[in-house]
Amino acid sequence: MADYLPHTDAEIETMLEFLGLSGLDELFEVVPAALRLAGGLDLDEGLTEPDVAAEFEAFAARNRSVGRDLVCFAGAGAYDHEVPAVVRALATRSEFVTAYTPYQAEVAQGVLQAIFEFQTMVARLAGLPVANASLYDGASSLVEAINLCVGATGRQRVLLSAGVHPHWRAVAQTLARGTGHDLEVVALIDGVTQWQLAPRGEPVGVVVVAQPNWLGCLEDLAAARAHADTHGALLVVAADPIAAGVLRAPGELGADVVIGEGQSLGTKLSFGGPYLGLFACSRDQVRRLPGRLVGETVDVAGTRAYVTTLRAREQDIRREKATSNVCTNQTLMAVTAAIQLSWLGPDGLAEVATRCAQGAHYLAEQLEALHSIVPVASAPYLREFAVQTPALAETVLARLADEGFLGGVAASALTEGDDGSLAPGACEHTIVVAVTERRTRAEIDAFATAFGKAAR
Amino acid sequence: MADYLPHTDAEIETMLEFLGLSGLDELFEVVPAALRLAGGLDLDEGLTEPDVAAEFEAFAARNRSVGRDLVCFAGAGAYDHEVPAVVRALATRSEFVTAYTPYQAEVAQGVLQAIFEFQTMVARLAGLPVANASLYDGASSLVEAINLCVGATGRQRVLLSAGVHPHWRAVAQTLARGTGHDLEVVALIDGVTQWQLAPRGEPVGVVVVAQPNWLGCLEDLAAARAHADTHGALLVVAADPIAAGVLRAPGELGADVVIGEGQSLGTKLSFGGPYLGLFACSRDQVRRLPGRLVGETVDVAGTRAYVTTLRAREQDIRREKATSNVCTNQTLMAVTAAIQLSWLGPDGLAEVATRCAQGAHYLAEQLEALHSIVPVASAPYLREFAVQTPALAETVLARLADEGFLGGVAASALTEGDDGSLAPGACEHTIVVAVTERRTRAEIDAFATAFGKAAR
Amino acid sequence: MSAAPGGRASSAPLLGRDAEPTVFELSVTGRSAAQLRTTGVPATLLERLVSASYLRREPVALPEVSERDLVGHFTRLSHRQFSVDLGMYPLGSCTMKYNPKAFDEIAAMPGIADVHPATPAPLTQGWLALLCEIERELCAVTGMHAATLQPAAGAAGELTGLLLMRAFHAANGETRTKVLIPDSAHGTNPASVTLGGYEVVTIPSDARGLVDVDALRAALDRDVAGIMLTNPNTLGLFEEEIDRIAAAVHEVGGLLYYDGANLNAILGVVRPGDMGFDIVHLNLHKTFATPHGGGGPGAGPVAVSERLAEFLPGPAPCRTADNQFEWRMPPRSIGRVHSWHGNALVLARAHAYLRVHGRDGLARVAERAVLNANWLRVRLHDSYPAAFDRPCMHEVVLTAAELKRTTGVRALDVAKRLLEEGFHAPTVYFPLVVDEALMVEPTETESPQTLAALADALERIARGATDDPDAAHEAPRSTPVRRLDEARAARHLVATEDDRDPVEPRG
Amino acid sequence: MSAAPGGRASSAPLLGRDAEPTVFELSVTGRSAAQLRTTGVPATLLERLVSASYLRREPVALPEVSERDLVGHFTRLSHRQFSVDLGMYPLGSCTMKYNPKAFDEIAAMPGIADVHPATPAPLTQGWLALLCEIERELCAVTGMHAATLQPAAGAAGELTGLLLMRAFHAANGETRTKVLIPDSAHGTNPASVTLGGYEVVTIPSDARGLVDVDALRAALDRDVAGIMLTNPNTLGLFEEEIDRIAAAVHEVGGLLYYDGANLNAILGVVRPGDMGFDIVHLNLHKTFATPHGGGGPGAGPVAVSERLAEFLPGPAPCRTADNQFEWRMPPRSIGRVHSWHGNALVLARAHAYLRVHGRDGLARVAERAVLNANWLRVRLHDSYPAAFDRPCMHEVVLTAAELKRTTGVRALDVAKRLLEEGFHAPTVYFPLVVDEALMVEPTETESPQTLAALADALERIARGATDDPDAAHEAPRSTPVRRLDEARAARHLVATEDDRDPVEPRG
Ligand SMILES: Cc1ncc(COP(=O)(O)O)c(C=O)c1O
Ligand SMILES: Cc1ncc(COP(=O)(O)O)c(C=O)c1O
Repeated sequence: MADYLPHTDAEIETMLEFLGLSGLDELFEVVPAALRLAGGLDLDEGLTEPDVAAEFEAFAARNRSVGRDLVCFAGAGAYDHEVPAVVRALATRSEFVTAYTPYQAEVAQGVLQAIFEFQTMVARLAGLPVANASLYDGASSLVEAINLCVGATGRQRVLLSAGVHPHWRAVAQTLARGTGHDLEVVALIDGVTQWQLAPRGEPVGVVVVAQPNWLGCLEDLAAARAHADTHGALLVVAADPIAAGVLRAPGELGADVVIGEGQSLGTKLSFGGPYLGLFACSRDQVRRLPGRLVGETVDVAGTRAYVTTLRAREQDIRREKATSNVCTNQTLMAVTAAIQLSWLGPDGLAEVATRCAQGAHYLAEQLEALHSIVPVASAPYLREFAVQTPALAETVLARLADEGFLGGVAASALTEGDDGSLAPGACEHTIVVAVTERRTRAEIDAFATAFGKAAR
Repeated sequence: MADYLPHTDAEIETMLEFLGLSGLDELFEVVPAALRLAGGLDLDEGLTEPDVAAEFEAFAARNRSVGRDLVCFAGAGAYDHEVPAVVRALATRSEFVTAYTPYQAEVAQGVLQAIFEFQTMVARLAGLPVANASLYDGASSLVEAINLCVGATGRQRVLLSAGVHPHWRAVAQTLARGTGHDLEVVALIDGVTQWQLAPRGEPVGVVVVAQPNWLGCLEDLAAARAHADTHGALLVVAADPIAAGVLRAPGELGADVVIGEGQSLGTKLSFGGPYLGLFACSRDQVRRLPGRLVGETVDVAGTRAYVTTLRAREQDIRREKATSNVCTNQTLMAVTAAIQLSWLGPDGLAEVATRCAQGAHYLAEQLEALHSIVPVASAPYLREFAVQTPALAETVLARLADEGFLGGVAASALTEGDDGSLAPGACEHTIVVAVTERRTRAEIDAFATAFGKAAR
Repeated sequence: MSAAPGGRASSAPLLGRDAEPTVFELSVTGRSAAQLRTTGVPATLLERLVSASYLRREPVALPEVSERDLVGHFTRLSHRQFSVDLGMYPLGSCTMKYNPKAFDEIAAMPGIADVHPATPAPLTQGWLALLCEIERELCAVTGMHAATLQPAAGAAGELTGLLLMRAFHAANGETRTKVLIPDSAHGTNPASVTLGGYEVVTIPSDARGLVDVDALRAALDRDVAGIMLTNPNTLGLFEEEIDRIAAAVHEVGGLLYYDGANLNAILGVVRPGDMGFDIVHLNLHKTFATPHGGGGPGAGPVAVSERLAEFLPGPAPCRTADNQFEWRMPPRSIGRVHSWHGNALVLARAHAYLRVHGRDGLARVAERAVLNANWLRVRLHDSYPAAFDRPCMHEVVLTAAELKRTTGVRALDVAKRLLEEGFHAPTVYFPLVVDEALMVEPTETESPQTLAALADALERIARGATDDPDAAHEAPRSTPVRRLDEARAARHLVATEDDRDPVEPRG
Repeated sequence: MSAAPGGRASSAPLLGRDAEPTVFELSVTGRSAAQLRTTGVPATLLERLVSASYLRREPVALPEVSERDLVGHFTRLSHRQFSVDLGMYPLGSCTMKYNPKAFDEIAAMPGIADVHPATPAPLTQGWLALLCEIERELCAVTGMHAATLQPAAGAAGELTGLLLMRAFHAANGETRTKVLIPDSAHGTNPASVTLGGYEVVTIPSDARGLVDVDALRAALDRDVAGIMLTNPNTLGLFEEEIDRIAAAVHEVGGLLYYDGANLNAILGVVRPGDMGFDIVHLNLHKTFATPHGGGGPGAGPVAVSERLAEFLPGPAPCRTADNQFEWRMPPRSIGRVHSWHGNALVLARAHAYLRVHGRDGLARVAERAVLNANWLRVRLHDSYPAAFDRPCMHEVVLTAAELKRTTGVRALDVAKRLLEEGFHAPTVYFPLVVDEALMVEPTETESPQTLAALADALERIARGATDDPDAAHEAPRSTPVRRLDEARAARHLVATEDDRDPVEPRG
């Protein structure tokens, strides 16, 4: 059977002859014999595509997936939003999928223009003038935002609201091992960041807050801005792009950098990746912007055209002095998001956010009526909220899964105990529940009933 | 929510103003008031796409599909062959899917060239020099073949082997109501057409035989040709395109017209449609060829190009004198077949046919060992064969379905009793079983066991 | 290594204007792409299973390509193909509207697409229920009583309808011989009439572009089996006297056949059944937005009034008393007209379309389609007058006769110039009764902005025809190939790779 | 009606050369495409759920388009984009091989793609098993002990590797400050070193294009945390003295980092682990044929030797004693480097690729890739000599220095001319150490015919450079846009629609 290698034996002969070689082995004569692999790789023999597909069916059968097996009430940074067939059909066009980074602009206007449109949409969502062509995921956007702000202020001290997604904080902490940035977490009380509790000390370069935060609570961005101002620090807002459809734009409220996770914009749950790091900033910071940036220009004939620009920031030119090491990013997800946002339009995006809020509040009311399930915070929320359950959160979720529900995300699965976001000891009993616009009233009703039973 | 209509209210106003109309109603003033629908159509209100998709999920849940629910041993003109992702990916490219008939050749070279390649492949499979751009299905190809031959010979009498698919014969019979052709069936004995038993009478214009026939048996094409010659008739062979990968080409054995059902070439089972009518003929008959034909030519600059040609045969030019009324055909399936056959290549096609034969014979052996299940014929076969079961065929198949097998097709589901293809009274106990290259040894073993139990 | 290179993309319009080699030219002996399941079935030699006398000695000369070259070739071919998804396709009579992507996924659901057509009815209740629903919907839209879903396209529907006509008359003990057709009719109508065993009688159009009712009356006698009409007719005009026509035909015992290719114009406004039609075919690939596939597949269901229902093809899906579904043969059925149950996946798409639109949505479709056509008619009045200057329905037939007279630029030239302007061409030289016809059907899914751009382009072409008629004669110049030598194609038939002239053409 | 027309396809290269309007220019107030589920959830006013002080007054200024225009726009954009599926992409260092379509379907299976990343491990045993398999396979291919699958791309892998290096030295109580990098290295390497908190020390290449081992030795001391190498290096040459290099670096307590972007050349022939490397990242979007998506997503897993395994990021998928799977944090983990578990669907595709090829298949991949590159090197010797005239591995760096000297035609011009010839351009001006570099990587999925056509085209360009150098300077002339004013893009930044100059450019 075939693989993907076109060469026939006869052709290989001819080519070897042309090279004056007597066998394929000789191509590797430069490799010291002692290093050459004797027995071949420790892998099985190859299979055919349909055999491999059958293996994947077997893997798939051992997962409980959303839609097929479970009704999804989980969020925590990954949401079950509507992705219409038209978005899939366009985003999977092979010209987008199998293209490389647009190095030859003359034959890459398709991707370049799509990115330009994506940048515009992200900038408008953020309320800031510039957005890049994407980063890996929300966490990497956070890391790059911190790096940008530290670079701009020359101060390595970072105040991170405990409302920022625990995984993102963890990634920032990991990468601070290299940069040496000093990350300090500011606690939440009743779901909202308490800037007055921020640790004192050295001057702070960066203040980071999430809107909404990982417990679903809406933060007071003005307060965050004010706190940043007391330090002369830059403000980074980790904003959810669906919520941004109805919330005041962080840029208008004073954010210098707005980041986010773009999975909600047309990308499947995908077991966590590939997702989409969003990144927007003020005009002042554009020369520190990480990643690729597409700009508009004209060609020699005066026709409008697009090209990657300000490349001097990038690693392939600036090398060790680059603002970031990111090269391959998540362009296909960015193109997808541009298509999804065009499909939604202004009213569609607002409608999605509104319906999420309606569903979440409708569920929350029912859960509150059960009394045993207590909200973690009283702050306003949109799509997501956290509750305390009598039983251990993990137990509750396991029981709900048996009833066909992915009932939320246990706080203990995201963060290890007392990280400042929850009351001490609350973590093991906290579930973060999300309701998207795809959840029907019947699903919510059934879930509330099941939750009531499972929570005991 | 949106539908697919772009007009905003404001735009409609502007357009009506431009037309000097005061309402959309006035567009229909030419329609006599008495005829105008008063209460609107007797349909429900519109739903959104995701709501409709949910309805389809419900329909789908009430079907037992091949792969998901049933292991397929059914054939009878519709086969569960491998269709690789690459064929689906190419054939569903929207340029092919959403194009019209290639009337403007300058912007339709994609479809035109794909059809040209399809024609070449069909002609080579048939062993004849010309093939058209497709007809609706196997049955329609049969009808058109008869019409062509009657036209060419001027004789309306048609001898149809009982081995031709019963549904195709039925369609030919229906359409003969209009043309007045006189169809006579020639019986099979032991699975093979008995030309010596053909009814005598008026000179015959057309002789039709299937290779293999619907019981899976291989026919003696030389005998069919000889019988046609005794009448000076033309010979039509309904050839299976997978079998054609290993069988001698009908054209080389004297067929004047070769037809077939092309579903096996990349099209899903699709509950019976859209499928693909194949049609090839000798050079002599090209001016009687039904349907579209693509030819090669050059443009004004001398560049090679393709165009529909010999259009004078077609209904849009010749109107009532056209050789056929077919306009819309099954181009997308023809393009699919061209891709699938290119994927297969000469050896791949032969390998598929060979593996089918290997699987079918492997199963047949096991069934024969059960003794209670008796082959209907002793003629050689490839992918498909017919057996007699003690229990009623329908009962056997219902039992097999409970075990997860689509166990074949009951002869009684295709033909009403004594149509000359089976021994009198055998029909209700006959099952036609097909084994494609996709069936594993484990599946066949399990099926044979289940069949043994179910057949009693 | 004399095969063509599979990785060279100079035929892709993105880069160049070369001809794309055929897949056979990309072929290299011994190369392959196919990968099959590992089954474990004993690999007995074929010659031991089937006598060698049946077997071919050489495999079929199919192309031998790598998967990579296969993908490159067909992807490049797709780039050489215009489609709705690329831009407007104002082809009159073809109703090339936008085909919603959602329905591609619906038609590919495993529980829908992977069902064997001979699966017993108890195991396919979903499909039977779906087909029954579609029949009901099509009857609601047409105002008819029952329908067959078997015909695979409009022409197949026509022929089915004519056989129903024949069966009906035969059941009444009559053999009628003639079917009337207006001169503007689509070519499939007369062709179908012939295959239905009838003689065609052509009825002229009158000065208004409508059926000449007097001529019709004159042609009517008891030999007339019926008349085939579309309404709006192929000139895009509503036959206002349809009730008089119906009465006259019915009076002589004839039946009225409705060619549903133009149904888009009247959805939810007026129903063929209410106009007096007895038999209606529908082109689901036009009105109900199932994509046309470069020439097919389509679906051409036929709906009939109560008195014809018993003759419909079968077996037909039916609901039983206990709300199950089964296949039944109508009592006096003409028989089967498709290998299986019709183009089922096309039917499924049409159902999805009908469900999304619903009662109000369908009426909106017709309104917008008619609005668009009339806007173009009025807007283009000075440069390309309508052949018949009266309100049109969903399409309008313009004429370039005057343009040709003054500049020598013909409808064909206009069509080719329009390609350069970024639009597909309208249907030209049809219907036959209009001189230098340009038949424009915008459909409801094109926006006012697109209509305006089309009108601008057409006007630019008209103006240019005076200044530089050669540009029009030479158009299109920006497409991958330019005007073709169609005569050569017919004269020197190269219909397969094996007919190819050994002399290599350029490119 | 001042919005751009969505149905005009003149920007599609099939027809014309216009600019495509942006989706914002297609926007018309009040138009929309979105359709959402009907849920029955009470439609409480948002202001009653959330205080108005949080809410925006105006919706976000997203485009308002019909589904039809949305499809037209992005379909046309796709026609303005080169891709592997259209033709050869001989971009050096990028390993643009054919991406098998089968894996698109595998990665879209509901049981694979529709799994929420926070689903508890007992409900995602399939995914955990799959990830463990992939880790095992990558270790087998690289000769390493354990791997993390979290890094989302090569650069993320590099940084992860450097943090591992740092953690390793820290665990030994050492703070080292420098990392060595050859001058030919990819730009991500030095950038990652900086972000890893190290100082970059550049090691020159010698006359053979290999690491100057003496210079290396001179740079080595106990401040050196390690060295980043690729082998074959970015010149496509195998570092023959890798064992000496490894010994020298290890001698001072440094670690060897392997940049796996060039792994394609040595699959199944030699493993980084056997060469002495301690840390290896792999670019699954290069070697393992996961498509590049116009710039991403990729995946950059990092495999390490046994002594580094305890530092790997986590949580990591692990097999338990009773053959179940769970997430575990490695004992001295540096922590998490991805929001979730890495680019899972990319990993899944790579696994499929590894399964199809298997042990022998992977070795064949390397052989064919190296064969193709050497064939081109020898074939092009006279027109574009290799920068270092010795057998290369999977790619070859040619130089147009002599061409430029004699004709004024530069590597950039050659690249642009090649677009006209139907090929993507090679990587140009990289690696930086080669003058007028043309870095050609054919990959194993291109056929000998395609190689020959590429060579013909390059030779044609070289010959043409003498006759008509202007043609080269003006190239490309057949693409939808021609050479761009890149300076203007940077000088006068228009990075969003809102930056747009009110003066309309042409087209
Ligand atoms: C008016 C009219 N009638 C009949 C037909 C025939 O339909 P089909 O092409 O589906 O056979 C067409 C379409 O081509 C048409 O436009
Ligand atoms: C040699 C080399 N190293 C590292 C990288 C960086 O990989 P990525 O783009 O996935 O971050 C690349 C690719 O761009 C490369 O070619």
